[in-house]
Amino acid sequence: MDNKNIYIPYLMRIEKITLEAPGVKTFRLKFENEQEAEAFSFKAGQFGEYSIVGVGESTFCIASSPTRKGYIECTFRQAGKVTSALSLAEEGDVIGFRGPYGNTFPIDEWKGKSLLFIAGGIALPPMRCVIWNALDLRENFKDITIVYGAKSVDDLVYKHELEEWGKRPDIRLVTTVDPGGETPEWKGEVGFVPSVLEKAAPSSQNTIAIVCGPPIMIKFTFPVLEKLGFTEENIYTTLENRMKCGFGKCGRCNVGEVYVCKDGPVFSYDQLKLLPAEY
Amino acid sequence: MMDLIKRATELLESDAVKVVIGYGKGSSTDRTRAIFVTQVADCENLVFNSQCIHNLAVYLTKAEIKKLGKPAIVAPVPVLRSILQLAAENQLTENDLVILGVTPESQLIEFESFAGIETFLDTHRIKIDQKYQETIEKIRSMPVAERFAWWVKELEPCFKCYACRSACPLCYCTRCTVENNQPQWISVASHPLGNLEWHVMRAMHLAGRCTDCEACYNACPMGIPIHLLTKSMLQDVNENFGTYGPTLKKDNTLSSFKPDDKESFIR
Amino acid sequence: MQTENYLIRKSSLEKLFTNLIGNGKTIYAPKAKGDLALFAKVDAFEEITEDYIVTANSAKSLVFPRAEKLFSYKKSKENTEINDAASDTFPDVVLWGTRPCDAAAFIPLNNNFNEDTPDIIFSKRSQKVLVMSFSCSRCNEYCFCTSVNGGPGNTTGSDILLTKLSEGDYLAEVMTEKGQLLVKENSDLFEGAPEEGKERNLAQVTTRFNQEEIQAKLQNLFENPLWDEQSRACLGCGACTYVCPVCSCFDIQDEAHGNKGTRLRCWDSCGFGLFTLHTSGHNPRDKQGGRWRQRILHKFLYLPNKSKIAGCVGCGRCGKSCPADINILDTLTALQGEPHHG
Amino acid sequence: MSEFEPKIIAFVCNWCTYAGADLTGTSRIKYAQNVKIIRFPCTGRIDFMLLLKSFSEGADGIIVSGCHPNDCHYTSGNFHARRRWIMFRGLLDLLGIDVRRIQYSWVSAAEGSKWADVVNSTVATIRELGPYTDYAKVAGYLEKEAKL
Repeated sequence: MDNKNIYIPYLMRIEKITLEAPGVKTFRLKFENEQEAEAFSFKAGQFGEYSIVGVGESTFCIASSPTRKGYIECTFRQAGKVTSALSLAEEGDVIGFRGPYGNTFPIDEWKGKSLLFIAGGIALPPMRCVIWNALDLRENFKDITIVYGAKSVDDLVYKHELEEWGKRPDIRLVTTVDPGGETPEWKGEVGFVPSVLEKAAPSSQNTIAIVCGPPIMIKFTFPVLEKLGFTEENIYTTLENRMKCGFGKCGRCNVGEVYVCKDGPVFSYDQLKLLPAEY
Repeated sequence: MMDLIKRATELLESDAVKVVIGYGKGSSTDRTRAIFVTQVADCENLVFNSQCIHNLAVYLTKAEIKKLGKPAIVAPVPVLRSILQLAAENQLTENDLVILGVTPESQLIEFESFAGIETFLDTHRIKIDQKYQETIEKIRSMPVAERFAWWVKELEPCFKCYACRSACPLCYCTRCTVENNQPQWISVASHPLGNLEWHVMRAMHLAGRCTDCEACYNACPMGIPIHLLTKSMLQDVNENFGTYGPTLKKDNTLSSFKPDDKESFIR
Repeated sequence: MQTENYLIRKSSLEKLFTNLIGNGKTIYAPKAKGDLALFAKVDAFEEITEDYIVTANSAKSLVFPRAEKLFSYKKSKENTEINDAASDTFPDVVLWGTRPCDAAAFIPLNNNFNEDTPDIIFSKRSQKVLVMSFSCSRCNEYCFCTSVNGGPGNTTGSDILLTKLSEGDYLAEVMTEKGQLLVKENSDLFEGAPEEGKERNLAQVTTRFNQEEIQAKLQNLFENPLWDEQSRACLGCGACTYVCPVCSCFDIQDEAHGNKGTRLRCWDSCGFGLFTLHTSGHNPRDKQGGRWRQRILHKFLYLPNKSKIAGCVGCGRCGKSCPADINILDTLTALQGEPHHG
Repeated sequence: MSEFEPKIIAFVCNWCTYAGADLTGTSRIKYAQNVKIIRFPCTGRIDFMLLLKSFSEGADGIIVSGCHPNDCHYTSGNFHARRRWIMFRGLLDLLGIDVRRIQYSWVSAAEGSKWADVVNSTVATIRELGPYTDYAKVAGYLEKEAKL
């Protein structure tokens, strides 16, 4: 390990591409090298550096569950140079991946509790990893509630999975779209995530809340959760600062003394409150 | 300079301006630095002497400085030139600025209008220093391969801190070409190619706009003679399109043309 | 290892230089350029200048180059072939004429690259660099090494430290095995230890602040008007960080030429507005004051909290090279006067 | 050793030179095959950085060509371009980037034979100058050694 160049990516072949929403794709990736596949493991919440050689690297989470072996998935929105190049990749192409990096959701500690997932827009992917992780170990948890919102019906990602989750009796799924984003067929809620959450009023009894979304959504969701009776240490979120290296060297993702890439990206709300307002 | 302090005091006291951008004492005896005086009591910190070489006009377009409110700016001739060029490029508004000009004789001369600066600068034309003219001449007389090698070597210490860009009053773009990566016009790396591309790009974007204040050269921590590039281009402007000086005519060299512009190399 | 002392004659330096070149070493040393001295590759002894307090650039690029290859690749539709730059041969370098501050900087640099996750390319480069420093007999108003646990004759980070004695010959202190090897290979040039000590031949560098006190004060100073005030004139360039011998933030960039190319590590600076800009447009450090705070806190709070060593060696380059004359000493001495919060 | 075949990139405007080059072909005028043509809406759109990029990607010579003055499809694009070229040429010359390797021309849609002539003479010039190794060396720097 010590003699390895930490910047060399694994080569991963794109096995499957799913178009999730306009500009949003999911890649299923398989290791080119079997030994690397064997040795690889990760936990819910971790992320990696995905790259196209000659273009560059981009940071996003691993969106598949660690309980699903043999592949990893990532979901990204085409936005900058690297994600634009990734968007052009086809099934069968080889891309680079470095990781896993960062800490994880303490899912083992949540045994016997209820879970409340709250996500907005393109922030469902980091949560999907935990959701599937929990669903694959369903018996370990009590109630599972998912509140997910996007700008419009079109922008909802993982539409098939949402449908599947919606049908399952052991999941309470609340989906919502921003006002104006609904279609005539839309059966879910219309409204912003925090207010929809407040209306849905899931119990905070023995429950962990996991929140992922744009900063503005998170900002308005925390007070709602507190109102619902969640204590700070039972609320988790992820920070998504700009990163380059993934292991605390390149110097840009820190929030005060904390490096999001190394000490994060998963933080409980009480940990977050101790950080300076620099994220 | 008592006049300056007196006038700055008046301006702040009467609330005519919120901040006076001027020069204050620097880190060492041979330096001055930009200071932003917002309190009457601090006006006495203003100084003016031969070490006041920073081009303060650079601050006029900075968002964080603009937030301080209406400024007065201490403006020796190079700063006046930059102000006029910025005005010609619609970056400044006359009423939003008080210009405390300083003549080469260190006399305070307040300008009511940009047109006033234009008239004043008519008698203070840009003149490329003889020694630089000679240096440029010397470089131009080298064989082409030698010239190239000379520049690659001169640009070698450049580590792309972009101090040249940051110190230039005319580099006010909020997002510079080097920061665009689709396409990546300029290599991010400060290797010979990246350096060459950067300095060509910088010089070209200043062609016909550069007022020869030398802020870029003064800012360069590695002492790279990048001002030779803009000076040489200034010579080219003068020779091809008539003597350059900032004007309100809005006829920047590269945003205007004459149907009978002369050249000798197009077939 | 116990420090060993030798004498090396002024007249022997050139011989040493020639021997090193003869042994295939690449020598980087201060070279005069106008009013400045720059660390650069030198091929002849005469190119080296002695007339400098600190060089304009630091010596960090020898272990952390401005742009360095992490790997190269060759790509086809079916295949991507990656060539690890860690298996390259790195040059055998003698860093001649670093100041003790520059040498000390290799410690926090190494911490950044090798704490937690070892960075093999950095290590391989470092192993091949021999640091032969020269003590300071002069200092200027920007110097403050003595405020950050350094000093004009400090040996930290150097393999060999030369101090010019009153007669013009040098005391050579050898601190490491690497240094010992150099002495062994050139044993005819090194004589028994001189009687004269180095102390009276060193510059007097005034202590400007107490680093521990600053560290304690910074603990609760995140929100403070001082950051905006001290950085108001900041132009947002990267000069301070690029001349800094400790600053080691970087960017990872790819360069492609056809189907071949390289992934590079390039210097980057916390002073740039784009440094922390998210793709969404959100920027956690959207003001220059916040970026200046990051620079100070990183050096004087985060690093000492983590590794006991400040991210500053007091070379004074940042202040000297700042185009807006923002001097880190002003901030630090102002902090010294700040009341202790919390 | 095989004879050096110059690699030449031509940046041409859509309305005049591109049509002119087309005419060269349809008129069956033979000319050197060393040129790769890149079509632009107007010479005014040809960024000077493209020229530098061509050299760094291995071009030995460059042709930039568009409508004659007063014939611009967009009225004044070529006038603006002309000023830019005057300035750019001066800068490159100062930097020692060999301006003989860049040929500017006005070739109208009717000047098929002039295009052949421009290409042939540029190829001849570049053939004489040889490959642009000076620039290639600078561009390929990292291939050899990362910069300190």
